[in-house]
Amino acid sequence: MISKQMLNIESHIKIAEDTFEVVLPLPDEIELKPGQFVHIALKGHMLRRPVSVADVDKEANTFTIIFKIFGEGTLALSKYRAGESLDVILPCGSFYPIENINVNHALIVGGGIGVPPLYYLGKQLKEKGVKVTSVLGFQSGSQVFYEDKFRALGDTFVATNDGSYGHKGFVTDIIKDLNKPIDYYFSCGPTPMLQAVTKQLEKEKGYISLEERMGCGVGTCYACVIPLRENPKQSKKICKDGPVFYANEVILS
Amino acid sequence: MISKQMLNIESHIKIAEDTFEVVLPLPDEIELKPGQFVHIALKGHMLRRPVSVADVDKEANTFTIIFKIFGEGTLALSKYRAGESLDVILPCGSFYPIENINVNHALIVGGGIGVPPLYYLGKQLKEKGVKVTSVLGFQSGSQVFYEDKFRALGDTFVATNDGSYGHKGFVTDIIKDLNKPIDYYFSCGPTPMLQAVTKQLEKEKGYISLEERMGCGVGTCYACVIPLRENPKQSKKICKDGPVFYANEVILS
Amino acid sequence: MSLAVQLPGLELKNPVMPASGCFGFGKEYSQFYDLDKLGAIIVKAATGEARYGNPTPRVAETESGMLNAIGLQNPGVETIVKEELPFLRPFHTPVIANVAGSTVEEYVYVAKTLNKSDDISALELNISCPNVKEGGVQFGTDPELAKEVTYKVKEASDYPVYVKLSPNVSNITAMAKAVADAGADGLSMINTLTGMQINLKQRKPIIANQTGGLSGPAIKPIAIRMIYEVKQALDIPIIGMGGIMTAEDVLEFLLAGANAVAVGTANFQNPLACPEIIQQLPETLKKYGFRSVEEAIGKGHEG
Amino acid sequence: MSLAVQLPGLELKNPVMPASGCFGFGKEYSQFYDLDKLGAIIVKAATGEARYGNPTPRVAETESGMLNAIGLQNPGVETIVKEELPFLRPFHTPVIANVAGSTVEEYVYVAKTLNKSDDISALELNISCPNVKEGGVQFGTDPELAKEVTYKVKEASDYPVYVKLSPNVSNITAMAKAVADAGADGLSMINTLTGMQINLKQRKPIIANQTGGLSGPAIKPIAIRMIYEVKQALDIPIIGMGGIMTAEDVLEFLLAGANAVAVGTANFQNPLACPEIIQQLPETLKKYGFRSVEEAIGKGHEG
Ligand SMILES: Cc1cc2nc3c(=O)[nH]c(=O)nc-3n(C[C@H](O)[C@H](O)[C@H](O)COP(=O)(O)OP(=O)(O)OC[C@H]3O[C@@H](n4cnc5c(N)ncnc54)[C@H](O)[C@@H]3O)c2cc1C
Ligand SMILES: Cc1cc2nc3c(=O)[nH]c(=O)nc-3n(C[C@H](O)[C@H](O)[C@H](O)COP(=O)(O)OP(=O)(O)OC[C@H]3O[C@@H](n4cnc5c(N)ncnc54)[C@H](O)[C@@H]3O)c2cc1C
Ligand SMILES: Cc1cc2nc3c(=O)[nH]c(=O)nc-3n(C[C@H](O)[C@H](O)[C@H](O)COP(=O)(O)O)c2cc1C
Ligand SMILES: Cc1cc2nc3c(=O)[nH]c(=O)nc-3n(C[C@H](O)[C@H](O)[C@H](O)COP(=O)(O)O)c2cc1C
Ligand code: FES
Ligand code: FES
Repeated sequence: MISKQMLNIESHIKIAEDTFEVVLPLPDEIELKPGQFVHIALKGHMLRRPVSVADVDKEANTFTIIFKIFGEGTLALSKYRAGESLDVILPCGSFYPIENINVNHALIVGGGIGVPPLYYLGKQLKEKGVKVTSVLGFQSGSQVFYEDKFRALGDTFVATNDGSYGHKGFVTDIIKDLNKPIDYYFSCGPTPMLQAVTKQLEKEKGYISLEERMGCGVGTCYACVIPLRENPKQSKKICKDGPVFYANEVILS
Repeated sequence: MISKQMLNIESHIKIAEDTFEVVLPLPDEIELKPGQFVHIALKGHMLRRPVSVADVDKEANTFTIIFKIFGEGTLALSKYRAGESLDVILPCGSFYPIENINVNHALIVGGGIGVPPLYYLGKQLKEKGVKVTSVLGFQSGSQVFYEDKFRALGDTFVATNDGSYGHKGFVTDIIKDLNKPIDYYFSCGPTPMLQAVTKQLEKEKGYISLEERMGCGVGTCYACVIPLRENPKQSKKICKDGPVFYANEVILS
Repeated sequence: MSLAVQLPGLELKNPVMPASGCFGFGKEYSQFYDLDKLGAIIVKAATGEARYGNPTPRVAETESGMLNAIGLQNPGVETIVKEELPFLRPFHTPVIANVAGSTVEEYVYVAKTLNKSDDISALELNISCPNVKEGGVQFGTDPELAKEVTYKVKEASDYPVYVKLSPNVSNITAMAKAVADAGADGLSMINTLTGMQINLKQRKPIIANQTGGLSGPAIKPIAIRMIYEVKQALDIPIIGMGGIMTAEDVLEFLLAGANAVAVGTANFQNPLACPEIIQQLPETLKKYGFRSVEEAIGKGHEG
Repeated sequence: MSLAVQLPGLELKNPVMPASGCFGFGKEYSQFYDLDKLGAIIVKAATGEARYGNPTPRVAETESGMLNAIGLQNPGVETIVKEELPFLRPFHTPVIANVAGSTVEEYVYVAKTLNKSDDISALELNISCPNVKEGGVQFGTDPELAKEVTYKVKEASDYPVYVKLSPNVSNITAMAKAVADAGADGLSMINTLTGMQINLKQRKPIIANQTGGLSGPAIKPIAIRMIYEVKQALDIPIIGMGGIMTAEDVLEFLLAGANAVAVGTANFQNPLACPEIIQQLPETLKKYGFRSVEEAIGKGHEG
């Protein structure tokens, strides 16, 4: 059940250039699934900021978010400290439907701040016995995070735009050379990356996770719609029907 | 010379109901005289808040302000803590011209948050060898502050509106029964009190200190004018020509 | 303390309702609290046919406000009547339908279709949406057109009609008079002010539609002024809105002359905004010396 | 990096100037910094005779903004020419005089009197002050009146005339066209939006004049939108203003189409606002890929 909660920050650390990992308590009776996001209020800001769930620790009863400073809101979020409380709506949106699909070898493709939700996804896939191959793209080496954690899930390849770490280039350059049979891909990242990936893998089954500027974050305001491939006059709401969509369901633009 | 300074709060304590005393460092080369005020910026507020100088400690190189929670801005100010820094314009406005007048026995009449500037005034008067009698009015006993400090300057009478402390009634009730010859009075407080006091003491020489909602606080915006008795079509600026005026110079309304 | 207010066609247990476009058709926020708590519910705009609305991005954040250019996206009045309104039936809270259109005929069609529904108690006639090329804003800035569309919709509907005015005018009283003359049962004010924000990196307006409607606390002083002016000139019930975040804001609107209020943008920041404001209201009224909501209405005009 | 901009009658070393009414006649802020740093200075409004202005309170604080109803208090144009403007003579910063009035004759008289002064470089024709019963706002909302007063003042003055537009209109482009047709050398936009705040304790408007002009960051999206629209329709220099607090705000106005900007309310919060913004400007321009101020003007229209 979706609700608004005040959560005391358990830890708040920098994990890469401009990139922070925040651990929050998981409220009772709240279940967070891979692909879902939380919607965070920030003092002095009218609108909340959506941030994906990057991990859940069922033992410790906590969950993790990872964000990068992009503008005023994420800058404000970077200044919170452990012990302070955060006003969060959760859980928001749809999730990767891994319980309903049959998958043996999953390809994970993440770009920048699209990487975090895929970590939680990968972890759950691995727990289900799925083979996981991850391809992660970042702008440069200083921004790479969670590489080791992904390696613990399976083969992991990192690309950076400027070549300062891993392969120089895009995730698609790596995917091109991957000669492995996969049965599903899961991708999250900037729209141009998603366009390239869905094109490249158009014969495969896949799920993608999208971003859009949001008002309510819960489905009331129609701010975050995306047109459907089947009928571009119809749309779905990224905050409620998404952020996870079947790859060819929507028109990326 | 007026300037804008960032000052680190040295202490911030509650001294009466909703009333706080804040000690700030006195910047080099700034002189603060009794009657002057400082203009304080508060995060999240467009306009600054004017607060009088309540005391100056030349040894410690600090000055004191005293304020009462009235609305959002003073509420915000009450939440600052020692060590935090405050954005202050100072010194602002005119001062009690005690260096240019000949005074033997001064009557000080303060009401509520009009009391603070009169303490610094009284202290300087006493240093100059002037006899000081103080009449202080408050809403109720829980709001009384600095009584002892005023007693150290001379005879001091306290009135409260609700009679919960000192004389029940108004400062004018006390002044009525004061059978002492004074040569100047100095008053600061809510406008109705100033009207009553200036009327009651209209045969005496006196100075009063006024309040008005301010924009700039430095004399550019014409927000804070008060009409002159001599010619009500003319006005002076409370922030720059005031807040201290010769009692009969202005029209109180 | 009585929070009840009576308006044409509306018996409100309290004066607070979500504003059109900021509450969908009620489903989502019903997950957060019992909609019975609300004084009323104004649902999202209905047009004759389904509309896709504007391209995204559709919202942006501003200082103490936001811009939106949704573009009246909605599934069309037929679908709303059939599939959306019935959800609100079990609640003991009157529903106000928001009527939009590009032509007088479309407005009339929407009103007529809504007339068939028993799930609503009143219409809010939206002649003030700034976000669609042909979305009614011309009706909201020209008194003659406003009069005409109000008259025709009144004729077509058995429900009381609250006309929602645009603040993007020089003379709000003239607009209010025009629609009152045409038979409006009440006014709803204000809609958003047209604004823009430019993305410095992309060097173009953030909102794909270029301009969007400014809402939130930034516009509250404009809303208060307009309601005050209209109240001074006219005797007609007003549902006030524009930047309400707290119970004190509600009281300010009541003093200005609003008989009830709607809360828009605040819902996005705090999904519990409406019930929290309603809960605070008795205490706030008491603090400022009022014994009921009715007592506060228009009291800012006597000082 | 070049911050210089050229406008009719104005060679500005940088595009940032204090806005009229928010800087007096320069004396006070000259205690805080060297006025030579400013691109120009727009001084307080001048009317034919001295005016007392409105009763107090004249200002109130709002969310991300403020209301003011000063009511054009000023010592009259003769005194301004004789006693105020000479103070600014030693500075190497062009001065723009703000011309106000209740009648066309008064505007013309003020313009003629200012014509005798050598201490100014341009006029800003204020047809948009919302705070005086007969203070020019009718000139600012009626294109025909705006045209007439602009034409007459142009005739009376040898200085370039920037007409300051009111945002309290439905169609800002029509107003801009009207004054451009009448010979305006440039536009200055926007003045304040009419607003109100009610004191809950006193149950009456805080501002003694009841309504006041809303300024500050709250109105920035409206200013940006209006400048963008006018720039799209007309080729005339624009001095942009409304809520500027930072160098990024300045860039947003330049992208929208302003050739220079004025900073008003920000001076009250930070007396060093103008010089600090000017100092930040080169870095900000660079950050967003511009090599000069001129290069950024109107660039928000190409995306
Ligand atoms: C479902 C979803 C999940 C996300 N998960 C993450 C995550 O795990 N880690 C992370 O770093 N970022 C994530 N983002 C992006 C993140 O929401 C934006 O970076 C953030 O909103 C930017 O806010 P700002 O105030 O820093 O930027 P500003 O540009 O100052 O923000 C202005 C406005 O634009 C909105 N906005 C700007 N960029 C975006 C964007 N890309 N997506 C949505 N709204 C935007 C803001 O929310 C705000 O309303 C996610 C976005 C969505 C929609
Ligand atoms: C020269 C001068 C000296 C002052 N000295 C003191 C002092 O030593 N101690 C003290 O407690 N108070 C003093 N005041 C009053 C103090 O400035 C106000 O109580 C304070 O501004 C209220 O702000 P707020 O945000 O709490 O109230 P709000 O009502 O929320 O403020 C809204 C706006 O109104 C203005 N405002 C409200 N009341 C007043 C007022 N009485 N005078 C001026 N502006 C007001 C605020 O500055 C703000 O701009 C002084 C005022 C002046 C003019
Ligand atoms: C995202 C959004 C969508 C809106 N959609 C509508 C609408 O469909 N019909 C309408 O009459 N008003 C619409 N409005 C205007 C609001 O109902 C309200 O008049 C305005 O936002 C001012 O109130 P606020 O400041 O509390 O948001 C919308 C506002 C927002 C923010
Ligand atoms: C206190 C105050 C006084 C003003 N006086 C004038 C004036 O005399 N003439 C004028 O043209 N504009 C006047 N204005 C309007 C400003 O010049 C400016 O157009 C407006 O405030 C928007 O800019 P800002 O948001 O940066 O303040 C005044 C504004 C304020 C806040
Ligand atoms: S953000 Fe409101 S519907 Fe998605
Ligand atoms: S507050 Fe601006 S002149 Fe006094």
